[in-house]
Amino acid sequence: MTDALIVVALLLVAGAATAAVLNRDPVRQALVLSFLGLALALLFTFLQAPDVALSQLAVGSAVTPLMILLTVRKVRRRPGSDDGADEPAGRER
Amino acid sequence: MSASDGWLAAALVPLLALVPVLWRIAHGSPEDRLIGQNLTSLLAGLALLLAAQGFHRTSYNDVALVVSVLGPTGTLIYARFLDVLPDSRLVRWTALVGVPATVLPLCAATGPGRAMVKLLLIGALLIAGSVVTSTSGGKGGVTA
Amino acid sequence: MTVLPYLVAGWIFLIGVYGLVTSRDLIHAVGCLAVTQSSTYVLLLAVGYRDGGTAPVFADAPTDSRVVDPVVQALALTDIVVGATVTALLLALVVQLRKRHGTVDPDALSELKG
Amino acid sequence: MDTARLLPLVVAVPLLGAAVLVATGRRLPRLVSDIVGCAFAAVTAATALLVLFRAGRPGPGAYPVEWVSGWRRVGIVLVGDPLGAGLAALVSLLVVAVLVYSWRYFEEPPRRHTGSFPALILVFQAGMCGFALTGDLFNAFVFFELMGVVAYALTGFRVEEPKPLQGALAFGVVNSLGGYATLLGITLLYARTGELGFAQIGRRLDTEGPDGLVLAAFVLVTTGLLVKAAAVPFHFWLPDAHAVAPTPVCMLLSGVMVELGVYGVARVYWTVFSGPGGLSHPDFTRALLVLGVLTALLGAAMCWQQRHLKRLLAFSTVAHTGLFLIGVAVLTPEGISGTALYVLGHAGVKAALFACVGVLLDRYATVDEHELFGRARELPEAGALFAVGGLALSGLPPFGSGLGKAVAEEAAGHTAAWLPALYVLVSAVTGGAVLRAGLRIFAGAGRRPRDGEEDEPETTGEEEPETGGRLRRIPVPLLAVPAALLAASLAIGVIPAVGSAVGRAGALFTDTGGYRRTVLDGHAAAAPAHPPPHWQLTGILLGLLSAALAVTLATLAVRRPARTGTAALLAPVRRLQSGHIGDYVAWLVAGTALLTVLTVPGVR
Amino acid sequence: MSARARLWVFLVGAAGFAALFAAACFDLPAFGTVPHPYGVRAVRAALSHHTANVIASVNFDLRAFDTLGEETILFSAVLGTVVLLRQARDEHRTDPEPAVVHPRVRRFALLTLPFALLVGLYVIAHGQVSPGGGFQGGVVAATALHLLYIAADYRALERVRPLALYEIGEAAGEAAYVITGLAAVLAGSAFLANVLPFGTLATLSSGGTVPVLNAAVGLEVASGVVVLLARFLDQAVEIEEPGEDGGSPRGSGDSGGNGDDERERA
Repeated sequence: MTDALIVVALLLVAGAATAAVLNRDPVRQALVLSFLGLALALLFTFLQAPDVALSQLAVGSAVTPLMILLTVRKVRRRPGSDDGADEPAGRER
Repeated sequence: MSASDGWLAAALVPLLALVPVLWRIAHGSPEDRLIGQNLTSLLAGLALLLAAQGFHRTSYNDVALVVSVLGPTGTLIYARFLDVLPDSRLVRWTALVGVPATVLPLCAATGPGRAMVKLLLIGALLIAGSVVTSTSGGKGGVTA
Repeated sequence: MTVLPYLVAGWIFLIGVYGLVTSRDLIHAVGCLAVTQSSTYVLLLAVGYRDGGTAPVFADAPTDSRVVDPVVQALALTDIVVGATVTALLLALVVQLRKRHGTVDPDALSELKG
Repeated sequence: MDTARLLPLVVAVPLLGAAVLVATGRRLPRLVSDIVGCAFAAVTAATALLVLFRAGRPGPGAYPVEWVSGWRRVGIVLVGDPLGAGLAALVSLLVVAVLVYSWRYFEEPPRRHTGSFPALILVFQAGMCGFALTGDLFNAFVFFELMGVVAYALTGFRVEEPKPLQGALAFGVVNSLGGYATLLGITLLYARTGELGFAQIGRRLDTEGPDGLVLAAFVLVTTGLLVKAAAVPFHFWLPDAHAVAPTPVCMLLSGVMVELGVYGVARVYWTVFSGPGGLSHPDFTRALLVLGVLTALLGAAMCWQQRHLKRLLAFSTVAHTGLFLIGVAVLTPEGISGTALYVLGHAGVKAALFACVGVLLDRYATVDEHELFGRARELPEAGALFAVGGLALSGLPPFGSGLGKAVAEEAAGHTAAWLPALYVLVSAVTGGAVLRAGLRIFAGAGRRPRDGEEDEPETTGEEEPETGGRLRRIPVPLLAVPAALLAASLAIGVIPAVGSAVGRAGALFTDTGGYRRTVLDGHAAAAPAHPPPHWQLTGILLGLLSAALAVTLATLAVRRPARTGTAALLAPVRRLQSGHIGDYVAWLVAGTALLTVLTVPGVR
Repeated sequence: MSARARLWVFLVGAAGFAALFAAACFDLPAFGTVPHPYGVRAVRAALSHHTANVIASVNFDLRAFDTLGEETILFSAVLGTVVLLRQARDEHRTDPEPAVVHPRVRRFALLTLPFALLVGLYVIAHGQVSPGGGFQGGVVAATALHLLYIAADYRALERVRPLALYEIGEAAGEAAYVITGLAAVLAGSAFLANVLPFGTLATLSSGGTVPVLNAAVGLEVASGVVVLLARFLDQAVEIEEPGEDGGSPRGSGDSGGNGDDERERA
């Protein structure tokens, strides 16, 4: 039964990683990364590594996405541009 | 099937439920994605609690505890940045039904003691966090 | 099952690098680098796993239980810290880069050539 | 105190210094924090030298081995073999020189963070020393990343300018990616052997035959190290980062950090993979020789094409790294000793040249060869230092770089007879490029070069001075430091004791069995007898030849500044250096595949 | 290179990498089968030092030197970020606009804040006994502090966040780690050797120097992450580039640079 949990978690992680790469808008990516962080934490718990899971949870699902969001906010805050979250990055020149 | 396998099989349920959630986070509207993020931490918390029982390791509950604290925090931070805090009946009902349905049997299995207090605490946090973050507060806050 | 975790690690590495290569936004690229790094955690922990083993934390388990490898877990912890800090530093660079170049599109950066 | 006990202190002391500087940085005046930084660096250097002198005494005898935390075979081991300890000493001495050079160098430290520059340099020192001393694969990865993280921050230190940021970002992404590849390789090795120490892994690998896993582990581990060493095609980040980092940082990056990548490749191969269960010697030689030759040729060609002085020096570092890789590839004690001497001499020369360029930058706010034409006639001292540096770079006897080149090219000549010619050619071209720039800038020789057509990709050299305003008078340290560095490089070539010590270091370094026994069993490793490297007639003649070639090339270029056919020929190669992070990452992956192809016959 | 050429170079390389990695995977021992000698030795070593959490023992005892490097990476990354995200000469600060927060969110955040801090401290304190430790707890505690940003706004967070103190805390954590190691040398042992009494297995005081180093790391990580996020928040919320519109510039009273110190005094 542990194996089933591990396999599902592995596939979730692989899927989340792929989605994180294919979501080219950083804000969307931040949310997927946060999902990836949680999925990894689950996988690590099933692999009997709660210490690593805690670490991944704290870093991957909170701090890293938060830093990305803050960077996006800084980068998109320009004179004359609105704060739209879905604005494609290439538009700002 | 042994008792521990039963708990682990139960943990599969929230785990599999994460698959459509991932789809929503990757493809949905901003509101959808926020709801997805909210659901993720809730379901992950439940899966962790069930797995801890399945592995007979109460110390794994610390992971669920941290999820229950950081999950809503994360959702609120995203709400602040995306400027949406959507109302979601799905999250509310998952929390109000799923958490007791998980935590109460776990409590029964653990028996009274420190571990049970911790379980109840995690359950309460998961419910409170999900309810607060899934009830429309209008905007998550204006631009800071 | 015998090789699936290893192959997943390889997939994550490659898909992350693919994202880096095709990225049109440096913030996205830094995110992809974080994805790439998660492959190393997966591989480390997969290598240290033992069927039927439990975490080598003996507060609530007998000291003679069958345990998984603690060393890889310690390595993965270190690795996670490294990943987070590198991400922070690179994002800081992106913030300043945006100020000075006015863009976060790698295609539009052209100061250093030849 | 036991010498071995001192080994961890080489890492711990600078870290303590950095912590002190950060904790007090808001309160201390600039001068005090500079002094504190120098003091900690100097104490570290003294410790490293003490270890080196105790470990490097001639005659048979074990070198110091320390299990940190006191856990024999369970913890992390630090090994003070003469080569590792020597590199730690080189790093520390160069850091002291850099801190003296940057004494009151930057215009103003970031607000309220007075100590941050020396603190970062101290951490950098700790990372490099740790990397040189460690005998544990994962620990090496940690220090690899530590070096990297500090180096990215230092490269982007001048945030008011666009170029450093772009260079630092490319540096950061490519190096981190290389680091992750290394970690994957380490994990594979751990899965096979269940060990992390070099010696332990090596011993257990040798109990089984080589297979795909060992090959993959070798390729992945080496990828990260070669990225650090800037071997083709992993080299793209280096010119972009070295050209834009603050001058004192360039001195460290080009002087020692890149060479540590080469050291890492050599160390890992000799201790882990050189046995029957690893990668066979011909396979390793083939792979590294191909990469080394490519690196040397490309570096030299690109170096000649540059007009941005720091970029020119950066490409010359690429070229020399190629030569170092060849020296490692031939897999003989002589190759290692020669390369070690070459690295020592090169570090002093390259750092001195960067220091001279720093003077130009702060005085004229540009490091562009064409714009500076004839303007620095008023700085004869700097001009003399620059010229001497150029000659030393080309391998002129009796400089340390000349001795290293002579010994390494002789060792390489035993593997392939045409390799010495490559050494001569590459030294002559890189030295010639430096001399050409020196002739134009400091002597105003020849005709004023015209800017080429705009269709060529080119990085020009307009930069902001790093001292705030332009310097009117050159402060003493800015010239004293390069002079001292060149003198040190000369001393390496002249003092015979250095040569014999390095010879012994090379012999011990290549004694795989001796290393494993010393680390794991505590047996003294007797240094196998080898004649110490010394000046030989062929070496002197070849050194003179490459210096003469360098002068000729420089004179010709100055006389006839018109672009020749080489520029057009090299245009496609130059375009590869596109500054695009995606390109660099793609090349990194392709390089891994190339390395696989080069080593794949290793699986039987 | 054109995007297409780049993709081709990558694809060729990736094919090689994939072949290499797959070959390695099939030569690896099957998932979950083989114990590693080092892992076995580590478990034995940890128990001999009465440390219940073997991972903590590996991190803070057997391979404490790795963790020193790891903490230094964090330390220097924070230092580097502080340096990189400093206020450039041509930038100025503006007051962030106050945020309007729904009362329910505010109540929840304010109630969770002390609790989350407590969880962070709990995770740090139990590092050598149960899963967790200085790093994990430190990050949780630091993140928890930012609930204040959610509950109110950035200015409220700034008021309870004397940044200079956190910077000193970070350096003090790093220094404490090194000094603990040096103390062992002075006691005649190896650097970072575990020289304190080991205590009873699975109690808070067990493990000798493990809890000490754990606490040092906790201090460093918590302070470091706060400083790190503060720099990003500053950039995202307060620092304005020339020509950027935003709130009104700060009054001349504290416009003379970075406002941290002024705020500390207030």
